[in-house]
Amino acid sequence: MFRNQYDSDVTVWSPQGRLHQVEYAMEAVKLGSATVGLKNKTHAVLIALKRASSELSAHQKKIFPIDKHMGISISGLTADARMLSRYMRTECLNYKYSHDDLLPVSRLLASLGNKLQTCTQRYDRRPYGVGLLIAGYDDQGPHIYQTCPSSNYFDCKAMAIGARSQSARTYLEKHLNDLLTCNLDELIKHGLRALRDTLPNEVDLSVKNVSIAVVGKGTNFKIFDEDAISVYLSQIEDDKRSKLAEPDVEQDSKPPQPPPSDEGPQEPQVTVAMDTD
Amino acid sequence: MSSVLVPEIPAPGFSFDLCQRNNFLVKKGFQAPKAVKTGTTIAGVVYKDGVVLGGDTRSTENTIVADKNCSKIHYLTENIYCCGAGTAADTEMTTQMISSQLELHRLNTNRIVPVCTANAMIKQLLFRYQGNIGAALILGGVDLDGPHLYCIYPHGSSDRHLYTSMGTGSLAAMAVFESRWKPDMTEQEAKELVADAIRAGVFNDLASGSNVDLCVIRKGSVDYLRPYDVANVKGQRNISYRYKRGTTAVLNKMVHPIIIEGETVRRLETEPMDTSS
Amino acid sequence: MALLNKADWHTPAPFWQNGPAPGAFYHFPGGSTHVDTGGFQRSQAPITTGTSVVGIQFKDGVLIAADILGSYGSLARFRNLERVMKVNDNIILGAGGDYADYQCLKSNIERKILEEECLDDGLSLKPKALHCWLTRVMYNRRSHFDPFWNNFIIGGLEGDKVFLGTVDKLGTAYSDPVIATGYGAYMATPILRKAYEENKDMTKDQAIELLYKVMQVLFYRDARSFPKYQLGIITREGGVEIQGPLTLDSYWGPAII
Amino acid sequence: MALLSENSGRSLPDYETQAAKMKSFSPYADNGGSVIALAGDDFCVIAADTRLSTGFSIYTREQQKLFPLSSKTILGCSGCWCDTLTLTRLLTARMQMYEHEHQKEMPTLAVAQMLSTMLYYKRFFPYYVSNILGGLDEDGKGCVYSYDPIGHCEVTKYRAGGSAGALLQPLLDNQIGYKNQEGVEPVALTQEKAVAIIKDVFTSAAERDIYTGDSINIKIITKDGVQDSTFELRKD
Repeated sequence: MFRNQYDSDVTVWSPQGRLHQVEYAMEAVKLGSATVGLKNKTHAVLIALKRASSELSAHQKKIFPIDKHMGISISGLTADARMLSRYMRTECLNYKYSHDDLLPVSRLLASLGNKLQTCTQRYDRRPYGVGLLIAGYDDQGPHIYQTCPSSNYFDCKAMAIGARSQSARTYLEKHLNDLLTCNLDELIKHGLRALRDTLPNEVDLSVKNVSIAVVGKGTNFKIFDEDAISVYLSQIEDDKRSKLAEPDVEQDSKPPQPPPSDEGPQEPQVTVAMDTD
Repeated sequence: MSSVLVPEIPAPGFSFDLCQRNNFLVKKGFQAPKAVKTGTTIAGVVYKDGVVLGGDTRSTENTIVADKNCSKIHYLTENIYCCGAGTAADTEMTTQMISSQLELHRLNTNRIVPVCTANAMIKQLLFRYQGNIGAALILGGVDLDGPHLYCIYPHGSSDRHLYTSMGTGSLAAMAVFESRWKPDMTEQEAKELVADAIRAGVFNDLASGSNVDLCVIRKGSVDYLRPYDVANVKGQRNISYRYKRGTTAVLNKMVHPIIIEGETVRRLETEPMDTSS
Repeated sequence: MALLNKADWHTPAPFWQNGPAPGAFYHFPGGSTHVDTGGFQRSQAPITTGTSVVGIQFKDGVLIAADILGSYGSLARFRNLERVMKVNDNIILGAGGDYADYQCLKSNIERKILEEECLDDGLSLKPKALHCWLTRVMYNRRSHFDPFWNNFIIGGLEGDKVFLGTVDKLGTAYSDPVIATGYGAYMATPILRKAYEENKDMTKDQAIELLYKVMQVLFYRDARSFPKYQLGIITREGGVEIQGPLTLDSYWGPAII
Repeated sequence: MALLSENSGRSLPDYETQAAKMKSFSPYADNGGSVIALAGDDFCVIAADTRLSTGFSIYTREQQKLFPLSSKTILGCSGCWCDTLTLTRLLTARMQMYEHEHQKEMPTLAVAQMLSTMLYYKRFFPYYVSNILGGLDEDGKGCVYSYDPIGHCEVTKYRAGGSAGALLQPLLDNQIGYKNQEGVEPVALTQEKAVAIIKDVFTSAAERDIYTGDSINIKIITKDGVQDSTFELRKD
């Protein structure tokens, strides 16, 4: 089943100058639950919405530590993200082994970008179906980076990716001026509010489905436990949601759904965390 | 009382009786016992009207300190002293032997022994033994011609100097001399310079250590300063290590009663000395 | 343990990254580049050598000095060999031991710095990072019984902190406010340590004067030394400066009695 | 190159002169240093001197030889310093890998076992390092692991190693292990006594071992963290 005749391979161009396979891979990011990254002058924060693929399973981990000064939050194919996180960890370890120092975030991103790019130019590869938000702290201060399956990566002030993340980006854009000047607690609360905006009305943030990680000046990358999360959640409980679930924007259009399951044993599926609604 | 097997007065000179056997044993893989080396810093300078000799007080057996306060400045005559580095026994015996010969020489000639005489005697002795007597010496003294300073190597060569150093710490001591020596120093300046040279050895050469000894030789008088400076103080113990009575295990016990059978008292007569043999 | 095999010195380096090595087929990224050529001659001894290097920290910077003689055994063969180099704006490096090995590493370091400058990301190599990297390189070589026969002293500024460290041919590395290699370890350190203990906040001029004295002592007693030397200076305000060749005065009066 | 090696010994190639001499190369150096670790019921004290030396000269007087590997484990190393640097560098990398894979800090027992295998991996080109690992086990009890250079591992309650190890160990046997003492009730080791004994034995070792001196660094590991202190020794 093709969408058009130019998407048979990553290496095939469409007459419009597009690489359809790469664009499809970009869609995989939007299948994952939303995650938000933002920073102030001293700290970078990652906040992610975790989902359980079924009632029986635990919530899928979304934030991975890379090194003492860096961590990632993912959206898309978890398995692909694990490969990437392993690569990033190894790069950090190698640099630490040979230079006794933490790998600068921008350097890692450059090599990660190169690694991602090879997959978009080779017929025997497929692009990584995952988007990453990278939070890191180095000599140049805190960083939030975003990477895409298309192997683009962006240095961001704040960013949100994943399902319905447009609402979060809207929130972040609106508060962009506050973000840089506010303190860490405020920053985390902004992040939580932004994440909450991606949720449908009937769902709310809870200690189970949120994970928060912080890195910054004098703080190693740290994923908060449930107690710490609940403190922040209780602080934003009373704030109003900025706007009730915006209508889906074009970018967030529903991705192709898997075929409805018929009777009989099912094929094991790729662990793309499903949309909550 | 002497017999043929154990003569009371051995033949003069070294005994080489067991050399052949020892060489054979070493060839077979026997580990020959090691001699104590002084691993030393010794130094001397000529100043305006005399000589200052100095030495540290550590002697070592490989990496273990054998003596923490040994004396390395040896007496030769009233007006000549000699610092020794190298094998401890060799320096000690050589200086003792030369000292007695110099005394005989003084009695024979009825003059103050010139320093060059001592130098000649020592180097002739050392040359005879082709370096097998491991004594590296600094000879200093004052005679009718004024102050003199020689340094004598184990193989029997010697040099005249205005300042010199020997032993494992000789480079450290020489560095001090080369940077601070000047002609016609006062006694106080010379003493401080030599002490600093020795200290440089004490603190920077591991085979030298403990205190600084000095010997100032002027025309007609000698100051033998031991110690001139306690460069290192032993640390204080924090707790007591006294054992309770009975801590040592008693493996077995035997009691032999002394039975007094009778008592006699006898007066001792003074006997004439036995001169028969 | 892929990180251990990274620096495989036996294999010729590829022409470009992940490209073919000389005499090898093109291979795709991720493939192994390992081509073992069998036995070869290990460097057994230093040939053209430089003698001591000395370095000292002062209040707001580091000094490294080394004379400019290249000895060929006991022959004073090259009389203008520069052994102190500027690595980047916050590192200087002095080298003793085999000069060919130093040149090899020098070009490696320069390439490393050039690659970094090409990234143009505002980051520059720190002295500690270079120190660690050199330690790894030296240790790798010694583990292949093919050592770089050198002693390095690395000085630099890392933020506000002053750094002075050294690496030898085995990969023995440490940092200390006072470092001297070769003959300097025996003759320079006693003087430098004493001066540093007496005055830990030396000014630049005091430190320069001290090193002059030390180089003079080394010239007096080290038979492989030379009365001309280079002085690498790195300070917070002034950045890096390599002075020289500077000339040493000497007085041989006491040698003639 | 083959030409060169064939020629060596008999006649020199035309560009080589007698001037350049063959030097032997040994990949090892003895850089001295001593380490002590004592374990108590709920703590572990580990100490090392700070002198780094070679032959008869001192490289530096302030070399830290204790490597905190985790919040509960500290490694003390002495011997060949270049091997120590490499070994600890690899160890920390391996521990970070463990932490990423298992999402928890590596427990002391696991570190001890890993160190043993890492040492034995180099069985025929060993790390010339005498290691002593001190830490708290998973019950919070103090434990000490000591190693030979090729990976033999032994669990004890007290151990001294390094250049003055032979001088220090008998004293520990007697004072901590109550060896060769009759009629003495062993008392559980307290932190104060452990630190006092460590200071005393190092003071004594500095008197007689030329590679031990300058100062010592003492680290006390408890469940609340690591306490750090230093103590001066003689400098000659």
